[in-house]
Amino acid sequence: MSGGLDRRWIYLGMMLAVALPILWNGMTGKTFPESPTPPSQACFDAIEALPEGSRVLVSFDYDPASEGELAPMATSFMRHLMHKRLKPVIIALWPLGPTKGEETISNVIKADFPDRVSGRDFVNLGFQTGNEGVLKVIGTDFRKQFPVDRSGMPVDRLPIMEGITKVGDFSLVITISAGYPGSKEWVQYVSSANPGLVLLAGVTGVQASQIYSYYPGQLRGMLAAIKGAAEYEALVSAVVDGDGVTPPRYTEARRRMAPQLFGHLVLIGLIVAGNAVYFSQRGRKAVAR
Amino acid sequence: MVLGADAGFMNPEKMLLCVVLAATCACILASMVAARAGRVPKIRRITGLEAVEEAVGRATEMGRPILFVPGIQDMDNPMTVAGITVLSRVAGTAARYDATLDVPVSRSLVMQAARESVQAAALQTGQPDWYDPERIRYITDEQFGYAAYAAGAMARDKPAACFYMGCFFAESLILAENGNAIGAIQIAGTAETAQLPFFVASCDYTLIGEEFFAASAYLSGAPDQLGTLRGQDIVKALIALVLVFGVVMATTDAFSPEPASEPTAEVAP
Amino acid sequence: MSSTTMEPSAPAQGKWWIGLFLVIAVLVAIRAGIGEGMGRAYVQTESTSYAAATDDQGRVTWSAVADGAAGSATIERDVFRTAGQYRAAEAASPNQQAIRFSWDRTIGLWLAAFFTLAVFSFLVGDNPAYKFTESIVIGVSAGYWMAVAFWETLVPKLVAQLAPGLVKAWCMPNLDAGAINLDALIPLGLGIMLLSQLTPLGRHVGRWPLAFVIGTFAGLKMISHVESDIIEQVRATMLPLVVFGDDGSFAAWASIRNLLIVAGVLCTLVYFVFSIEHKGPVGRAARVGVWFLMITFGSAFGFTVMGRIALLAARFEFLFIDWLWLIDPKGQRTMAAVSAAAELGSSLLNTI
Amino acid sequence: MSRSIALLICLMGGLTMLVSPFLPMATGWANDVTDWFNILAAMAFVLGGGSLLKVQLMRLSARGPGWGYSALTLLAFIVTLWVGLGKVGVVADPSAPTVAWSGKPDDEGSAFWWIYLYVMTPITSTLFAVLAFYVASAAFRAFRAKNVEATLLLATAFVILLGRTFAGVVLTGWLPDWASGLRLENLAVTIMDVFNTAGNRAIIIGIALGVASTGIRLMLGLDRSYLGGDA
Repeated sequence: MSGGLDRRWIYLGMMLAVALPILWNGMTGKTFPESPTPPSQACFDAIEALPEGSRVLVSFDYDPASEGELAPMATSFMRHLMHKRLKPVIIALWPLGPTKGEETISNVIKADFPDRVSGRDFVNLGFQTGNEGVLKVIGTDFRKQFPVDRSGMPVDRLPIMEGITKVGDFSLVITISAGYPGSKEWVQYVSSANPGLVLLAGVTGVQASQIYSYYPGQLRGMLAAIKGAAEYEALVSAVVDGDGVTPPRYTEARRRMAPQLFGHLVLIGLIVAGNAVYFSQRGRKAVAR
Repeated sequence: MVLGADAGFMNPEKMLLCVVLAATCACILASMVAARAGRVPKIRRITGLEAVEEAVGRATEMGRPILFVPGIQDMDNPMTVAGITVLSRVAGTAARYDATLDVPVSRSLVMQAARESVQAAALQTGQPDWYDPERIRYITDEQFGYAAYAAGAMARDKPAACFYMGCFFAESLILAENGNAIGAIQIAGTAETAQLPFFVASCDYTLIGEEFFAASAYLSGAPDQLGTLRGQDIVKALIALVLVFGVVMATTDAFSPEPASEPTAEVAP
Repeated sequence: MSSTTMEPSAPAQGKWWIGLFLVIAVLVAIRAGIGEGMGRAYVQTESTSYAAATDDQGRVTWSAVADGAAGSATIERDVFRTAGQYRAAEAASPNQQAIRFSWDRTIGLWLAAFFTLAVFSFLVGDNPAYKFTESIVIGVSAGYWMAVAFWETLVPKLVAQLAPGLVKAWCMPNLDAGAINLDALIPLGLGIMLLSQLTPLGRHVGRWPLAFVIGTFAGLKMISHVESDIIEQVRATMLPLVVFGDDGSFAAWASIRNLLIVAGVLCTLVYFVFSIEHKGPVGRAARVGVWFLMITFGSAFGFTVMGRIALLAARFEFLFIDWLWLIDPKGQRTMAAVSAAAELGSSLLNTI
Repeated sequence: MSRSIALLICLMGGLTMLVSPFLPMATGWANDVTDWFNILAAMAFVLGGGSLLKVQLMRLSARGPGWGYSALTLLAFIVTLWVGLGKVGVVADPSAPTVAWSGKPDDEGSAFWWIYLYVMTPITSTLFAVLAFYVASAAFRAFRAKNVEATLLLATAFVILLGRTFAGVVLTGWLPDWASGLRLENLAVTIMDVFNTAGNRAIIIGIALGVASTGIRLMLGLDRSYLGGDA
């Protein structure tokens, strides 16, 4: 029933479909245009609607394994927040999340917004163990879970944290998540308990289909997989750069859409070919009978 | 809704939780008691579970091992526990056939539980010598380290039957595709919805969500365990009733002239 | 489903593999000889001095001060620099020592590239390079998670609760060394019971911690599932089947959408019914439920593909950008030779 | 005897957790239990590590085929554990520069960090990436229109695959505004929004029931295979 095709040919086709567009892209720097779908537009609008100086909780719930999809989202979120002069407070439910947060800070804030000061305009509070347990506690007492920032400075002495005692005190919460604990837990334990709180999520493709059932109720907006990241990145570029040139580090998601397109086309071709083989074999059997 | 944030029965949300929890437990317990008293429900066929015997038998005939993967999460996950209970049934069958059963695990506590359960199954079947603790061994906690091992082991040992019962993430397809490449019979069961499509595409049989949790009760054949399955069905019927009632209420609400006083869950304020 | 048995390659398997590895090695050697070469890592040593200050609550905090200030402690660490930064520094002052070539990180980079290719090679078939990689990753990751569990869980949650003063002085200087927390004796006791089975006496006691874990988490998960899954999901599905727009007009699509969701949830629930044979009306509803399940699985599959391709793209980017230095989309290297080739390539592509 | 005590522990633990949301005094019990579990799991590493050492040493001493790979695994395990526990190459944390052990074990520049970055990350993320190939071969083999169910599965995957890239815009972008709902990218959103939501909700509700029922079976000791065989 395999149609006599060695699966290694399939692998080769997929490899070329992904590798060649990357090389093409790297040489020409071209990307495809993006038109935003409602969940991505909703993310953009939710951040646009905040007044300057609002504090935003950003949770980095992923590790290097999912960086390909999620790091461009983190970069775009951070760039948008900085452009709007909002103040991100970074936490993580994954042990390697704080490192990813630090990378985003140095790629975006230190590179393009050097006037922003840690502790006043942004802060990285690091990781806490306990998965959804952490979320339950910050619902009532944020400082109990995150008493110090990553360098050991007590939160009580950080201007950015003034007046923040629980998660409901933030104007907006963003989770960038790769699995458990992640968006689902944020919805279950934070969004449900704080009806007025606006929650945005950036999720991997695997999670997207599950998380969709929470949008637009408990989740105000979501970026689904690299496509969502590319759409949002385009929206942010349009508002930050206008007609000017976007620096290459802010086109990462859109660059990844080219291998995506050809990978999908290979898959579609394979499904069509598989069915062609199937029907031709079935036809032959019918004749034989 | 945060546990303990506003404890006590005064809170309407807690009240609701308490009622639903009590009703669920009551239905399941009542059906269990009824089944013990002789009213054993007839359970519909679950094809994936009927195939367990066939798969084990085939492995024995071919003289190849059986691979059982109880997921990659720890014992705090209900799917892992369900996987271990299925393991004890599979081990019982394997002991009867005297087939080789390999259980690589990715958590130390799971190794502990799996050893206990396989040993118990061997004793029950009257084959205590069949049990070999070294066949149930710890590999690594790392998801893809474990997958690397499983893929390599499948290519070398060529198991004839593969069971994937527990909580799986991205490694599901690595396991299932490599199992498919060596032509093994594959039976999967998980409640991790994101991985179900891959098992459905690559395995011969897949237990979907609730079916997976029902597996050990189904395989045990014990009346009281089968009774709990009927209890689940009764709760499902109640849920459907409440749902229909809620839909009717919401629909009549839509016809009322003034806008609803509080936004429904689906409408962003 | 069908099974495609992939027959092992011909008997001359070993030779075939050696040939493939040789071809790859030659290609890499050629690449390394062209232009600016490939796969080098650079570092710069950052040195920061810290001075202590005591606040009114008696807590000591360290903050960065000018180098070599009296009573300060200095921390030196190596941080990454790009090839472009190295080249710029060399251009400014030849033979500078600030940004330098790093042997250990360069070896690491090449090792990472080897492992990446070795894992890909398993797609062609099992081979020595994959076996090597597999043995390494099993050992490394087991050791890694054990060490992480020690530093992230055992030290802060167990040892620091029972001996806070000791831990504060040893490795957690920011710990609030208050009273001893005796609650931590419970997990310690459970752990000792678990490990007691290594001794002949503990055969039976070793089961109690498992029973504790399984019992408590059965209760905990029951609550969280009933609360967030049954109650919340049912509530979210109580939708009006007739929807009117803001202006009072009948919204047909929104009504159909709600109807489909409600019907879909009900039919799929019927599929999961165990104690009734799927025949007659129940069978028909269950069949519709299966259709909904299939659409759900199809969409989940389609979405997951996106993620997997993105990950594959990221691995190729590692090989092309960080190791082979073929392309430079982020502008980390400013290399005359390769960028000239890239420009030529792009102008060619543009004409097509 | 030992089994009866174990069953009692299981039942009491479960009941306590079941009532804990309704007791004011029980605030935080769920977190405590989770912490205890993590500690227990960390201590259980002794068992897992012991099993790993034993299996690999047995292979090594038997000198069967592939014993060299066992030696490699052992070496990798011991070296990683040693540099991780010993914080080899870790510099002090800036918040306490005088406390030598204050740095994090995976700080940039440490040996543990090097192993993580250059050995573990490339292998694990490449294995993750290899899924792109497996997805392709699985789709080729399994997505065949054999019956209504299989056709729905493959048609949905088809629409999502097209609708989530530029191809969707190219293929159906010409549709007029009144038919914009049929554009592939919007069709993809509709599938997610309606069918996927409905299917997932039912699965989730079913799973919750399965968890509840399994929980009851475990607490009552109907399912006690994990407790082993002998009395």
